Amino acid sequence: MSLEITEPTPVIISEERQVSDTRRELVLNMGPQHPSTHGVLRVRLTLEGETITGCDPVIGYLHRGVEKLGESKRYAQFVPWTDRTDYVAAPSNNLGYVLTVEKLLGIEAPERAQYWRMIMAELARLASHLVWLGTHALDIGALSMSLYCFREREMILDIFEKFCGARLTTNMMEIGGFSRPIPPDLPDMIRDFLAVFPKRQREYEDMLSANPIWLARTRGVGVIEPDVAINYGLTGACLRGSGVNYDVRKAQPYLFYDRVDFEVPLGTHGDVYDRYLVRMEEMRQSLKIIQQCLDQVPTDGPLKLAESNYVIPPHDTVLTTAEDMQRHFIWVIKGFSPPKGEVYLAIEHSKGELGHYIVSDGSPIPYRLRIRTPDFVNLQSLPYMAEGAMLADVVALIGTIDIVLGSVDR
Amino acid sequence: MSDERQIAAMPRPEPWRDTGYWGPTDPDAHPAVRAIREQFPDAYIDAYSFRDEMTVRVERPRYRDVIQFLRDHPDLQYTMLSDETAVDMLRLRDDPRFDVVAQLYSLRRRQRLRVKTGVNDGELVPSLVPVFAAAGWLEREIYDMFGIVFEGHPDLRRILLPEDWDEGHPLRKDYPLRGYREYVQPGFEAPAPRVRSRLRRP
Amino acid sequence: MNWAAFLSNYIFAFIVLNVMLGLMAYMTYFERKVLAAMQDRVGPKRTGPFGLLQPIADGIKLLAKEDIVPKNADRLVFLVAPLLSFVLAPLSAAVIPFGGTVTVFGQEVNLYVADINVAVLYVLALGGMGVYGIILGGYASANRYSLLGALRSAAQVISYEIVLGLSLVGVFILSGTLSLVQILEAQQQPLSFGGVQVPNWYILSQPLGFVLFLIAAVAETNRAPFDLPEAESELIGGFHTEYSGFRFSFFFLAEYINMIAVSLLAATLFLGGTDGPIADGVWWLAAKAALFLFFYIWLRTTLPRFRYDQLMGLAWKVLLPLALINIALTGLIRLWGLGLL
Amino acid sequence: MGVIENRFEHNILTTTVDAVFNWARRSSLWWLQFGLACCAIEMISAAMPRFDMAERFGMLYRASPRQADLMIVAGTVTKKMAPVVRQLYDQMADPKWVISMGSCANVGGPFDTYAVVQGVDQVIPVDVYVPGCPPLPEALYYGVLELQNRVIKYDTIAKKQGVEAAEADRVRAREEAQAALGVRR
Repeated sequence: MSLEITEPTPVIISEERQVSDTRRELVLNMGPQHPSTHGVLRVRLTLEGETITGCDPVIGYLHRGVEKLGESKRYAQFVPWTDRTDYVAAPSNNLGYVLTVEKLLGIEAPERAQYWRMIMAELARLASHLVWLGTHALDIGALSMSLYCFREREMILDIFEKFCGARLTTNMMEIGGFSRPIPPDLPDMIRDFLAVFPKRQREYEDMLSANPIWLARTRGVGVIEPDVAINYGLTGACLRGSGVNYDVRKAQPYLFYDRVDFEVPLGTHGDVYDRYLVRMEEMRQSLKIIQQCLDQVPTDGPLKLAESNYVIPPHDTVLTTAEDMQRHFIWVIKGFSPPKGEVYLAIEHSKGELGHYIVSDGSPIPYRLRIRTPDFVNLQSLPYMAEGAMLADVVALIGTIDIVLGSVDR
Repeated sequence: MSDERQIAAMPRPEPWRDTGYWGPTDPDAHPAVRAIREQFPDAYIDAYSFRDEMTVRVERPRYRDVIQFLRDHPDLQYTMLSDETAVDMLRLRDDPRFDVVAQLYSLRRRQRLRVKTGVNDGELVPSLVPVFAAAGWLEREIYDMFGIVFEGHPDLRRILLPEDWDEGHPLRKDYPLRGYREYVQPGFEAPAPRVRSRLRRP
Repeated sequence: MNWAAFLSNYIFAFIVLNVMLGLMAYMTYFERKVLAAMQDRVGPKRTGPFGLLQPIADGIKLLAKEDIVPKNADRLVFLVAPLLSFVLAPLSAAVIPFGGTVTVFGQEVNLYVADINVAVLYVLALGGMGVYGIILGGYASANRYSLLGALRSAAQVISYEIVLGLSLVGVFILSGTLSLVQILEAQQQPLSFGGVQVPNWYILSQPLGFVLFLIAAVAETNRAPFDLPEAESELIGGFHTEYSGFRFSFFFLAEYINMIAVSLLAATLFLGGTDGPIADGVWWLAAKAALFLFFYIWLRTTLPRFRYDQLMGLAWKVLLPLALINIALTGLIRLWGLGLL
Repeated sequence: MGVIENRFEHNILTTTVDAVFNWARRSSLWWLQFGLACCAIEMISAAMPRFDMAERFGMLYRASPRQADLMIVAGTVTKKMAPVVRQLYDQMADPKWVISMGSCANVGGPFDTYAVVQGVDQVIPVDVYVPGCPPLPEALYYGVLELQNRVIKYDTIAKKQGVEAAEADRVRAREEAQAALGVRR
């Protein structure tokens, strides 16, 4: 490649291409508005009959410049934007960002807050997996599945709403812990949910797991071998479906994931069906984690780091003590200045490894804020999986990668 | 799900202080840094750690070779490219302007390593696509956002912004947050250019 | 010629046509309500009492929508294709017997429009014709999704037409006729096994044929899980992607009329039609057809969708051999029963 | 408008006809299955069992823009997506309505960046704006009910000038609003 080319020349593919005397290829443009592209993904497919010979995902239809925005906002101000990068599992995104900043600052939230963060992150994983299951099944044609999944998801959203007042973009976590108290009846709400959900999940599995049509549509489709999956940088269920044991919660525990007992489900064939099984099992493990957290969490204690200058002082002491009032003033007006340096922290998001990479130049604004979203990297394997598949398989593949376009495009 | 493939959770380190999953904090004691210094004495610049994360800086021409070496080394096995991105160092130093940063992860040893290389505007960085397929889109994104050209990338074109985007590369520090102009609806007259707002810096 | 008989037939055909049109409008309402109930929802509720005016509102709205013809479309074919579908769909109701012959004002009136001696063939032929509307509409839209939908539809109908026809051969062997009226009469003589009266419905003597017919009929009418020509998650709208307004509603309604016609056919062929335990009559036919319609909706809400090659494989590798086995078995048993074997 | 376009002038008959048609239009607003960002999830939630907005009001979702009456722009409209949104709007058959759902679609929301169109009304005409980030499904309910109140007043005859006139009307209204509010930024 020569240096003169700074702008790419647009690739023009003619609509129909004569491959040989008897064969012609058809270019089918799927999206950006298409029922099964989960938002605004566009896939340019080259078809021969119904068989796919070429697949080129075109993303960026939801590129909103979140990273650039992060480089213009103070550390604590940026949390609401993390909600909106991956909006189906907003608390997980909060958690990833907040933990990274805490690592940069060298602080750690109190024990009680850590447990509640785990509970909220696992609930977010459940909510995200429910959206995945619903849309994935809807793409393959199981119409009612999506409605059932969203029905159960409402219970999780109720818990979020009870806790922080928002259903979807929760903005629930803060640097140093939580700013809101835990409502007294929240544990009971979560316990109710834990009691109801396993039964409902068995119903889903009754509908799908042994359904011959579902098996025919998912088994042996989109096979990705373990070494190829690693080479593509896949994480989350896409990687574990191929049998590679990599879960950030086990490999590099953050919060208190080393204190709870859970298993990492692994697939064997690396096809759509195995990834489906892995995610279903992950939901069960999430319930297990939530149950243990609820048993272990201290019933009272601080929810936020009190002493640190990096954390906004609690509301009651701001109004009564001069020191906290001054700290509050400075925190609000100037923000805080972390040490110079750079950190990368990965957490296990519902879709895979969510990494935040922050470069700090010592000012209250991140010098560089990079969000490594799992689905951006995972989506890259779509052409590999789709090669030689049928047109109908593409929707199954898009579903199995479990993308959220806000997270892919940022 | 088979049980024999389960792994035990790694013990959790003290917060950001202990030698945790990033390996030893001393550059001389870190096996990867030692291996790079032995194998590539000319390419190695320096290594430093912050919050027990090890960062190695290497010369640009050997960037790919170092990473391939790290991947194939039987003791290191940094087999996964977690992330590749760039940082515009415009306000922090003069030369080189950009840092290209690769975050490597060893599935076997459960350790991370960050490899950095500097590049100026107009220089070529060896692409990581021959080593890691994951680098394909990540490098396209870097090209899109920073304008860094990768040598040996099979399909280097814009990925997030429209293919006919002509306003430059938005994640550069001299690019205003709001861009240079409003959206122009095709077929309508061009609107007035946006007020160039200076980035708010302290 | 008996003008009174002709007129009465004509009036009856008119009634059947209008009842069919009204039914299919309320079929959409029925489907939406059943779907809603199965999915824990409410369904149409705000338009009229219990949402009963919903189909009417939909119809009027579609009538008042803009009628778009795409620029690259084959204009004439594009305009005609939905009409073709729509006109052919209710015709198969003409041979469905809604009962025997009754006397009204001293005039004998047949409760069927026509008694054709090849009635079943006629219905199958209409099904084959109906797909032309889909193929032409998909081809004329100049849209790749439509084209793919049309191609899928053509392949699907050809495959399942064969299964559909062959699954009925057992019935023909048992009844010895192709006329629906005579098939219905054949089912009205109960069999008695040692004093126990059993209705001679062909579902009892032809269970395999019935299952094959059911599957093939669902595929023939392009309903889930065989709704590949309009697979929403893959092809947006399939063949009707480019159709708007009333032309779209023609396709929409043709699909529902086909469903009703196939349900009536299934009820007549296999469930004894108007035959029932207490009082014979058209209500039995309606109840049995409603059962089939419910079954259609049930399938739609439960099952995932087949892939194209699996659909073809199912027809040619599974259903067709089964149908042939069924014919052979029925034939042998019939010969044995006649003492020829 | 199809069959009855440009056929009638104002009189008692056409007013009654309009009333019937508008009742039908209001009662069966089929919406385009089309989501952009976060708000799309809430829009889907609104159609799901707890809220069941769609079916209750007789709103079916259609995947093809040709058969849709209502477009709910749910989410951030980026500069890359804006031409597509416009194209989808143009593909819809008259009469058609637009609900702009959420702050991003209304004014750009929190994303005042280089890549985002600051309000979908720069691209297509909007009938009802639903505020919120994202709006609750109940808020979308309210927006749909407001839209129904507008649809019932829809005048077939007044709209007969066609698409160009509607477009000019939209531009004029927008300029007036801008003049009243002052320049953005």
